[in-house]
Amino acid sequence: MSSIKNQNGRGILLSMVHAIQENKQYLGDVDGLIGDGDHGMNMNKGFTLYEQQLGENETTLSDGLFDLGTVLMNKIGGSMGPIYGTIFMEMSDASQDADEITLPLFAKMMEAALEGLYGIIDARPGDKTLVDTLYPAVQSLKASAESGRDFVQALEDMAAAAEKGKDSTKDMVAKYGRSSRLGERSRGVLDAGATSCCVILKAMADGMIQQLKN
Amino acid sequence: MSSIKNQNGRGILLSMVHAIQENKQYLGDVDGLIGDGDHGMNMNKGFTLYEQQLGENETTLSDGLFDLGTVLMNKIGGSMGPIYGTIFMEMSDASQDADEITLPLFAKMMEAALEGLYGIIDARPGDKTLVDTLYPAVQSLKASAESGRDFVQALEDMAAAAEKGKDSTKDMVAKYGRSSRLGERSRGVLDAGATSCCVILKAMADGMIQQLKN
Amino acid sequence: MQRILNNPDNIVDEMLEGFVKCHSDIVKLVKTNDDNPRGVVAAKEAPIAGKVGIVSGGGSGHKPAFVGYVGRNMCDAVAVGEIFSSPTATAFLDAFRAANGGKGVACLYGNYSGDNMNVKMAIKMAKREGIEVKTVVANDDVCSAPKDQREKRRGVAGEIFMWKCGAAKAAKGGNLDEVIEAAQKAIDSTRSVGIGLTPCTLPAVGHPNFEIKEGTMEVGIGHHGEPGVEVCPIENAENMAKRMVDLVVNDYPFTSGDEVAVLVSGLGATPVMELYVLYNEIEKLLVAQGIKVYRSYVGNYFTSLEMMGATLSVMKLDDELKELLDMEAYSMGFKQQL
Amino acid sequence: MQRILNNPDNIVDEMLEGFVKCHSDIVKLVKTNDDNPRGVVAAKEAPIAGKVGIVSGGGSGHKPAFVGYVGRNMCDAVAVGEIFSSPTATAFLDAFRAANGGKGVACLYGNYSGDNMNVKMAIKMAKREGIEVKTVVANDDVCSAPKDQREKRRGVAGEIFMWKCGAAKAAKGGNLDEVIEAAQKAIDSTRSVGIGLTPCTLPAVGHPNFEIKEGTMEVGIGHHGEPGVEVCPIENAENMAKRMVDLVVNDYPFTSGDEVAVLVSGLGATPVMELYVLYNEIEKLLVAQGIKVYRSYVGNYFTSLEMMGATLSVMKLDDELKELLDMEAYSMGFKQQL
Ligand SMILES: Nc1ncnc2c1ncn2[C@@H]1O[C@H](COP(=O)(O)OP(=O)(O)O)[C@@H](O)[C@H]1O
Ligand SMILES: Nc1ncnc2c1ncn2[C@@H]1O[C@H](COP(=O)(O)OP(=O)(O)O)[C@@H](O)[C@H]1O
Ligand SMILES: [Mg+2]
Ligand SMILES: [Mg+2]
Ligand SMILES: [Mg+2]
Ligand SMILES: [Mg+2]
Repeated sequence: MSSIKNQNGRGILLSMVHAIQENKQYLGDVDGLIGDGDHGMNMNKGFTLYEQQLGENETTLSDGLFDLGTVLMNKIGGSMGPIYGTIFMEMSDASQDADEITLPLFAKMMEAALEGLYGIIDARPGDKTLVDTLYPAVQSLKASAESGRDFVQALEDMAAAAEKGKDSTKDMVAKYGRSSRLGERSRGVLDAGATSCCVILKAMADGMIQQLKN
Repeated sequence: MSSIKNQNGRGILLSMVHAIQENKQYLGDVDGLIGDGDHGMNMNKGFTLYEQQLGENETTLSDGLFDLGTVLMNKIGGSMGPIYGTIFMEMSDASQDADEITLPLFAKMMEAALEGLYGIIDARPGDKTLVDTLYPAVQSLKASAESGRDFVQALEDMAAAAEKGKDSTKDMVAKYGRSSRLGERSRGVLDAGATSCCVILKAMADGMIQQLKN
Repeated sequence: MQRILNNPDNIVDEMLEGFVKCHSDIVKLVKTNDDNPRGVVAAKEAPIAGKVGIVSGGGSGHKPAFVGYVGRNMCDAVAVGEIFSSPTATAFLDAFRAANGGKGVACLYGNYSGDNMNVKMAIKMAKREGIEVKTVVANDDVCSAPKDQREKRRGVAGEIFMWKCGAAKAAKGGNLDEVIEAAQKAIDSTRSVGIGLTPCTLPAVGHPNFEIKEGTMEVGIGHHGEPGVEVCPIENAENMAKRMVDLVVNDYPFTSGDEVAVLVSGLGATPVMELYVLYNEIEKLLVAQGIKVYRSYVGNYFTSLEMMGATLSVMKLDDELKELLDMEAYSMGFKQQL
Repeated sequence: MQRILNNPDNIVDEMLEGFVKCHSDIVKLVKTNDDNPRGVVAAKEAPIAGKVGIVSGGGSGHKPAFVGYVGRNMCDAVAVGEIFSSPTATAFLDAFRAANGGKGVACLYGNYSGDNMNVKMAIKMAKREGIEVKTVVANDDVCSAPKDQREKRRGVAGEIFMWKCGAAKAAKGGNLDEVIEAAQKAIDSTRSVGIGLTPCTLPAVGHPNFEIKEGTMEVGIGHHGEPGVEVCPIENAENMAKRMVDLVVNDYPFTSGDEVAVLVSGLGATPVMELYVLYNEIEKLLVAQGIKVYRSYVGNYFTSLEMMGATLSVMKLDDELKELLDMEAYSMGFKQQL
């Protein structure tokens, strides 16, 4: 198949939820090295609250992203609430009226997420934040959409780009957030937000690929 | 000679002042082991203030003890101000009208000091305080006076009794003052107040013996 | 960790429960919806019809900030975040609702990315409900960005002057624009600097958040341990005061003949007697430059858990700011009578 | 030592200089003679003719105690000692003079041997000058001696209730005996207990005064680190509260139907948010026993330099104590409006 039914959102969203839950400890450890160690806890709290709210219900991908974004925004505060809240709500907005999620539409959703994010934070690629994961993932998707690539392949490429982007934060010096305190000493360690963003994008891609292969 | 002229107080008082000044560090170290280490500083401050006040003036022993007691009482506060203040002021009171300090009078002065002290503190022999120095010194003097002993010998005996009393605090457990916090752990170390009291009594005896041998 | 805690995840809610019980003569906890189960802390009389509402909010761990500045002639409502973490947008929205007396709301808060994002979103939501909100963003911390990038600077203890003056203006009947103008003037006239002596430990984390080596001090430290401009050997109070006064006075035209308000706040664990020793030196330095201290405040006004160290905030006064500062106020953290 | 200091020997005088400059609307430094060059801190309006004077005093390092409780309807004058060391007899005498409005002086202080001695001597001197002084000696600390030796117990944070009620009685026109009676009733109705979590360091000494091992807490600790009744593994706030409430309630007939005032004070370095967590638990336990909290106070009211930990003081109220407690007061450490 070359598109996903918007109405089949539940599986994709649960894939994301479970990935965060499974990586709670890991994300905490990464944040502990140069941050305050609470990133896994913060993210897990938000995603698990969404899981509880969803319960046994079905959801469209658009509505699910909106609800997840709202929970993050309403319940975890700090910077991560609005950051991930914005990302998911922008993706929801961009897909709200669609029955089918095609590759071009998904690329637009992700672009909207990045632009929405840029509207609320100052960090850009190279600043050792989740932007370093999100930006290359968006670029990869856009290129795939423009060249009319297969959706599954495009998602796999996006996941690879996200992974590479996340890994690139290891050599960077943090300029925003708590780890920026360490300056040069923040080099040599992954960024926590970049890591969680990679976990989320890969889980989203996995969930979508499962739908596409059905 | 068998008595000291009250008017020759200066030498005796300066002997006490210098002994405290010379032992400032030592008293601090003793207090540091189970107290807060400020005993040398506190005592030195008071005695040196008296030395400055005395300047080049002569003084009777009675007036000098009164002035020293007043300075301690007015300037060092805490417990040591009133404790040593009381000791010296009581000695002064008991000798005020005398031209000559005889052994029986000196024994009375010291008895008055101990009684005055008992009026303001609860510690008694065995509680690891300066009482353990003062009490045997007074007992020794009283016995010497009763048996009509030589004044110089009586002073030497008093100094020895003070020394022995001071040393006895080593095996005691503190019940009053800061070191009482340590309970059993206060055993094995001298008491700071007992040590300073011994320094003072020995210096007083030295100063008096010098007068008696003149 | 030698701390007084139950489950560290619940510390903020438990603190709030205790706070509201203890200060029920001044504040109340307002819970309006399930999206913000924590509720917000509002003044007992809030909202006051016909008065501009004063709102603030921020992460916890800065006691008395922020809840301690809710009260008569002070803030009408504040949003409460987790420790060192911005409150949610919904929490800010709830604070707007609790403070709104029909004349609009002045949201006076500090320049942190989380707070900026959440306030911005809350304002959008408030607009839909017909609540007009305008903001002043405190940026008094001179060491957090160069002078030509003041918009990047963080807000620290100088926020207290912003709240005090903005709230007094509202209490005197000022409209929203006048309140915003007064609060903006207060913070624009204020410069702050902090010196950190020890780090602090978040209860849920269990170990110090960063390091300050024994024998050193961090000049320009932020309220969450954000790095300063210099780490140097610890100095005596006189020299610390000199550094602080220099950084503050040189950043803004404080000059001979000026009258100022001075706030020396401890960061949490420094004994208050030492804050007075520091203030004594600061006052002497200001007076030596011909600057007159019109009012001064010394104490733990804006803390960072159990960090040691202190901040200095100096506000240049004119007749309006003097009148606003002089007004009576009654909150847990700031009580002033005539 | 990560502290804000010049020469540690001068810390008390420098603190006083800063304190008096900062709070010149409330207090003044009175220097009457060379025997007490430090002077004493007196209320701005003191002595008030025709009013019984309220005096206290004690060692420094307990901010806001003692100087922070000088003010309107609080103490008229206090004597200031070195850190953790009683003021001199002359200092107490000077405080009597500064507070004496011709109706006698109530000296309300804590039961420490140095203070006892110095106050006793000061009273003798005051008598010669025709100043009548009567005393109340606070002994609210339940862990400092067994119940049948109450006269040996130390005074701790409960002293604040003694000052508040005694001072209110004087402000309402009570004569010396009535003031003494009210203050005595206040302290007799009060029981306190402290839990220590970390030791403290005297600036002139430079290392901790005693030890509390990480992971343990000292139940019943005194305000200078005096030993408690038990050292045990550190507990959560709920269990700490249970211990404290049990020790306090069982020492005195606090029973169902009683109304009480509660004071939870930090020892210096414990974050104030944790004091509210502790208060929250304490309040629940009292309410569960049918005891109603009429007024409560939470904060750093009586500290021990930078010790961590907290004290609980509970005062059983009757109509008279309620009326005295309710009265307005305005001092640096205790400000209360109607
Ligand atoms: N101002 C910011 N701009 C962009 N990303 C940020 C910013 N602040 C934090 N982050 C991201 O958030 C991550 C940390 O998140 P988290 O640990 O949940 O919050 P906190 O830092 O408050 O403990 C960082 O690794 C970084 O990717
Ligand atoms: N209550 C007391 N009764 C008798 N002696 C005391 C008492 N308190 C302290 N002392 C004596 O004082 C000595 C300590 O004096 P010092 O170090 O000057 O005072 P502080 O203990 O306040 O630091 C002790 O060694 C003890 O001999
Ligand atoms: Mg965090
Ligand atoms: Mg973190
Ligand atoms: Mg001492
Ligand atoms: Mg000592």
